[in-house]
Amino acid sequence: QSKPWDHIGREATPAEIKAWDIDVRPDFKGLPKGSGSVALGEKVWEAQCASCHGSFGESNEVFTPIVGGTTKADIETGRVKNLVLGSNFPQRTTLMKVATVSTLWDYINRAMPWNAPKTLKTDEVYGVLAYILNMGDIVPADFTLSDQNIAEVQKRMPNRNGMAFHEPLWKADGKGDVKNVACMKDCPTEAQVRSSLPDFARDAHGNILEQNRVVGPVRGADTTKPPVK
Amino acid sequence: QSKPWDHIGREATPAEIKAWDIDVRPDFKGLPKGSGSVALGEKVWEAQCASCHGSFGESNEVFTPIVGGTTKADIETGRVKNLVLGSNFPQRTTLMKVATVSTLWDYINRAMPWNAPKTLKTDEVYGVLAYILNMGDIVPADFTLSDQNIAEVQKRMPNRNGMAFHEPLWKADGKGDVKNVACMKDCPTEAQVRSSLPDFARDAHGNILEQNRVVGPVRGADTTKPPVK
Amino acid sequence: AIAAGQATRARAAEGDPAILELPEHTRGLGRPVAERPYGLPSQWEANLQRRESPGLTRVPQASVSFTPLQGLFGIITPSGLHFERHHQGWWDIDPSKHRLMVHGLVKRSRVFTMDELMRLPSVSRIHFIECGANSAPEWGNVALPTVQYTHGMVSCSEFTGVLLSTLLDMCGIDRKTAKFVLAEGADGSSMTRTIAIERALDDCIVAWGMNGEMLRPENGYPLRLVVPGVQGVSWVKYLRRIEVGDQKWATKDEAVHYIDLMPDGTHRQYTGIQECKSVITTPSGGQMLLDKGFYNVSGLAWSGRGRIQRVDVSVDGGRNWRTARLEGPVLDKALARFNIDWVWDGKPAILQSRAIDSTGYVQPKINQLRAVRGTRSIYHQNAIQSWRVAESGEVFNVQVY
Amino acid sequence: AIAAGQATRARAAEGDPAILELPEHTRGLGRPVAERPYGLPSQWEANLQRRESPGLTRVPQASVSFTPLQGLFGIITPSGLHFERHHQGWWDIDPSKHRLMVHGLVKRSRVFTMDELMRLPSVSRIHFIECGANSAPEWGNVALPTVQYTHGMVSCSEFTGVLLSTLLDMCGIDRKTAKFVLAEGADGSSMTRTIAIERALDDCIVAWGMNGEMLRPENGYPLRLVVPGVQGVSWVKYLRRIEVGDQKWATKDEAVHYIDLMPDGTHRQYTGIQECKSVITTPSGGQMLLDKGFYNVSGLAWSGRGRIQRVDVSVDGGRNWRTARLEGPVLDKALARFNIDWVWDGKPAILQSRAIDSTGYVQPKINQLRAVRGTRSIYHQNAIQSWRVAESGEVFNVQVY
Ligand code: HEC
Ligand code: HEC
Ligand SMILES: [Ca+2]
Ligand SMILES: [Ca+2]
Ligand SMILES: [Ca+2]
Ligand SMILES: [Ca+2]
Ligand SMILES: [Ca+2]
Ligand SMILES: [Ca+2]
Ligand SMILES: [Co+2]
Ligand SMILES: [Co+2]
Repeated sequence: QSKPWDHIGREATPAEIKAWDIDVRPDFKGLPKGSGSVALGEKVWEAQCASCHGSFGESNEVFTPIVGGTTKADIETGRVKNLVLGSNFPQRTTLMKVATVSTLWDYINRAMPWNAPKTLKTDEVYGVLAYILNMGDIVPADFTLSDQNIAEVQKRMPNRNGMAFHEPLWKADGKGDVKNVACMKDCPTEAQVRSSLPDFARDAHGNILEQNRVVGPVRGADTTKPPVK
Repeated sequence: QSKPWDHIGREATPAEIKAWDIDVRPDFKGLPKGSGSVALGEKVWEAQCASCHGSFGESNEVFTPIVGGTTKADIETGRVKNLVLGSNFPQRTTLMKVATVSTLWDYINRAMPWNAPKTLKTDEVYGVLAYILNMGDIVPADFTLSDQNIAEVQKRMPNRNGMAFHEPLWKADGKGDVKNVACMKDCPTEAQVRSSLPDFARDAHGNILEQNRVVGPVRGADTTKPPVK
Repeated sequence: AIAAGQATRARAAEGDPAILELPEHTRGLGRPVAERPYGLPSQWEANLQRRESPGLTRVPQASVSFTPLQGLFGIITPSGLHFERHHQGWWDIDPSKHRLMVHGLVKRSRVFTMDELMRLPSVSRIHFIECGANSAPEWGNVALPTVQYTHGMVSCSEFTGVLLSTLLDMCGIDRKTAKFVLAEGADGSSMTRTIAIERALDDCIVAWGMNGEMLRPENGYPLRLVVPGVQGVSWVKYLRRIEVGDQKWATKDEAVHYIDLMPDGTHRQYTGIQECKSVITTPSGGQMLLDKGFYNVSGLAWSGRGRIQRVDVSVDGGRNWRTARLEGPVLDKALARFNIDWVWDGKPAILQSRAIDSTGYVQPKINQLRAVRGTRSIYHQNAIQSWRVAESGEVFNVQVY
Repeated sequence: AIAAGQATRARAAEGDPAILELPEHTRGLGRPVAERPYGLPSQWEANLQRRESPGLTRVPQASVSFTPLQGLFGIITPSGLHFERHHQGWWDIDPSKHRLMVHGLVKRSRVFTMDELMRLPSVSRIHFIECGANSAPEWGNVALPTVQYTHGMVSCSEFTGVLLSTLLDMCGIDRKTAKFVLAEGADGSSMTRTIAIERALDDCIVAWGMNGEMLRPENGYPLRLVVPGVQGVSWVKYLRRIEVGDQKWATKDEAVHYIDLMPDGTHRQYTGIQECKSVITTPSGGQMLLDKGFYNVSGLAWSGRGRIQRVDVSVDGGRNWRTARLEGPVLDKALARFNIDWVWDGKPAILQSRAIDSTGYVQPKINQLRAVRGTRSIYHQNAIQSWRVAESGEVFNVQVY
């Protein structure tokens, strides 16, 4: 049924949709034609990415490292072993987590370099992504990534089988997976402290005295001093 | 029944209550002992009040005049005639409106002089009020107002019988005195403009264009120009 | 020049430059978090300010500034735009030195620091506050260009504090003799107002919180009385004292002002209740509709006697009415936001809104108000507001009945 | 010196100098109205700021600032203290150049200016927004000193805008094929998030208003998506585009972040709902009780699945519970304020709150959460929070179960 406000706004032109509709989906809908080699990618990376992410995508400076923590075995199984409980690997790098190569293409194209997003040419995005994938041993050094072969690359993503969909946490009317009961009296609890703030953290956020109101039922504790015993 | 928070706060000391409990009621509860002559009042007035209210309490500068508009006849009846519909008197002065002399004592003592409230001595308050009352011909020029005779003066207040108490507008659960009905169709109305903004008022509040958002369903009208016909 | 013109046309056909040419913010790095530890509105919103009405008052410390209702949404008034009414200027009081005294006809008097008050059981409630003189200049004729000045002495906030009844109970009021309380402020005017004991024991709040934070200095920091449904002057700011008594006080602001002059020359004294009222805020006086077609007509309704039950809107000067949508929550003695569809055909129109509250009271027309109260009473003007939309799209303040 | 000491004592017995010696503001003239056309908090409130958590993030344009919940009241978050989360910095966008495009699996695509959007039928609703990573640092152990840092990525505001369903209906979505929408921002990060079509057609709002005024720049001025109940990252700021599609997008912030690592090494993807949660804000970590005796224990509760039905409070580490008072209004997917009486006997105590929502879900203990999800999932940590009150009166962040 038509509404009295239906006339408001106007149709988008094809050029307008093209200018903004930049997203790329896991099925590669939205992916523009093009290609870029690892070699091209290395140049782009060194010039425009390495300052923040490090020469091997390993830098911690601005963000968790992009590369690292994946193995050839992971590429086989599509599950990153370092994510399993008990692993000693210290970081969760991007390549360890990401299941879909489209995500990286889309994100680099959309948001990187961080201080000049949307300035890369399409082929540069292919190239720099090829370089990242090469650093993760997902593609060889002489690889050229393109819209034609990206679906093949997807089959080598180390964590491609690592995602689970748990519908109850996606739907508003789902049921929670963790259950408590509303016990009111003599409830089961040790009622003892299992974890408390480490000493060094006491003033790691500044003096809490200065983060509370100067009147009221409480004051901020002076965390420049140890707690009163 | 006692409450767990009853211990909070403490009793006020007599000196504290004395320091703050300055209100004076119509029955003169709260009125401190003291007195002041019209002559004293004139001195206080000229030194501390006239600059704002004018030498005869007639100034419009900072506020409606305090004195004026009352007659000897009003003092007899206790009703100010200039308040009745049809009167030509241009202002509603304080003395025309106020029914209770306590109100003036309390307010002058509490709030005047405006830029130095609570600095008058008790006798100065009596005096300056005597002077105001004298300007309104309520007390003679040789009068000395005091806690002893103020009740007598009350009997001469020109508008002492001028107040009505309409309980429905005082109680939250009262019934309104003005009634409309929720007619929905073909309702009785002339549907014509009975009053509209005078031309001079169009930009008396500045340019309305600059008082509205720069986007939205509307803009402010440019009131530096006449309306588009 | 011709070539350039053609290029522009071609580009326009292709689409909107605001889309085709990615703006700087889509291609750059923005500003850091906590650059503003306490945030402010956009630079583009600077037109929406509280403003004085020139000529209304003579000195700015005993004056009013009005809330720009023409640009606001929903029911919560941004605290930075809350209207101001001071009688002797505003202060930013050191809260550690502020005290509240409760005394009079009580078993034991009480002095509280802010520390002590804020330990007490508290409530948080959304209420409107309206100055008794809101819309006052138009008891007679149209005088003001926009809704900021006709209705901008109303605001609505979430208040937090201790119920006045809790304090009075703590002090042990004498239920037999206690009939009224006096509330007094700590500023120069030491504003004093009488409140009936039933009101005081009902829903009054001794409040320190407003919209999640402490009261703003202009609104009485650190403590103000909230008297739901009653005119703003009773919401004493910088509250320092509550005295329990057995008579009304007839203070200056209840014996010389905030008294309503009737045609017979008497003044109605103690007329605190803000009766049911509403106003369309978009579109409203001084605004220009940009075009014909659909509009969402939006406004506010409130009642000092309870909840808003219904708001009707007319676009033909009150001949025919349709019921507007009310946005939730619709609360006791709080602003309610209403919205209604309207298609403007480009012809002159007269917009009105009419609110009905939970007592069944219907907001009156200005002529109905005048028939009972005349035109000189100054306070409590709650008439239906009319806005005339001209063919030009400009909206004018008018009276129509 | 002895005489002076005696005088002081005598005066102290007489009463409090803050009462006996009238302060300057009781004896002087204050400041004029509209001195601040847009008002600010009192100078005495400067301690309550939004603050970063040092070490949490590495660059301030891709970071978080936290709301000082320890000092707030009621349910409305002051917009100046609304938490911030930016991925590529914030901007103050010229609203006259901002556009929203809706396209994809629709009969007709649509481009809207702000002028056009703001003409559409609008709603105003109060909702909470919580970052999916709120309380994240404590999946493992206690790490943060105060509630500002443990829970300060939640806020609650009244939002005004057009329902997303209204826009989708206007465009004629293909009800057969349309399964998801993508929301995209106009900033450098051009944040993109997938939303299920049922969510999109339910209560999502394309909002321009927040707490009565326009959105603040830090919160997406002039347009943001409101996705009630869902983590904040989906509330795309600077909203420029809605695409209707038939598959999820697996964007960076739903394929690399905002995915919950489970003990078996899988990540749960698309876990948007913010489940029922609560926290006591007064007294809370890093605060000092001034004295023994009565306190009003106050806090906040919320649920992304509906209304808060009940909040219970324990002062003995979860052994015994009492039901708290809920302040009204208690709204769908909004913060609820609770209060409860407590008399502190001066002995160590452990305070906890436990919320129950309208679906009957009971907020879990941290060990119950861990039993299902381990300690590494980063997001959606909605455990019962424990505060230990020491004999000194100081309150400490602890985990107790
Ligand atoms: C000026 C610093 C800077 C530069 C230059 C830069 N990045 Fe980034 N990059 C960042 C930051 C900061 C983030 C995290 C953004 C966020 O929080 O959403 C990031 C995130 C990423 C991510 C996602 C990582 C993850 O796990 O979420 C990828 C992939 C990436 N950058 C690739 C690149 C590429 C490719 C280039 C060069 C073409 C580049 N970056 C240049 C700072 C930079
Ligand atoms: C610096 C200016 C100034 C001075 C000096 C001053 N006043 Fe006033 N007075 C005012 C203003 C302004 C008001 C209105 C205050 C308000 O809006 O509540 C007022 C109000 C009053 C009123 C109430 C009038 C009414 O109708 O409400 C009285 C009575 C009064 N003054 C008496 C005095 C006396 C007596 C003195 C000297 C002892 C004095 N004033 C000195 C400015 C002044
Ligand atoms: Ca697309
Ligand atoms: Ca330290
Ligand atoms: Ca008294
Ligand atoms: Ca003019
Ligand atoms: Ca008022
Ligand atoms: Ca978030
Ligand atoms: Co007044
Ligand atoms: Co994020």
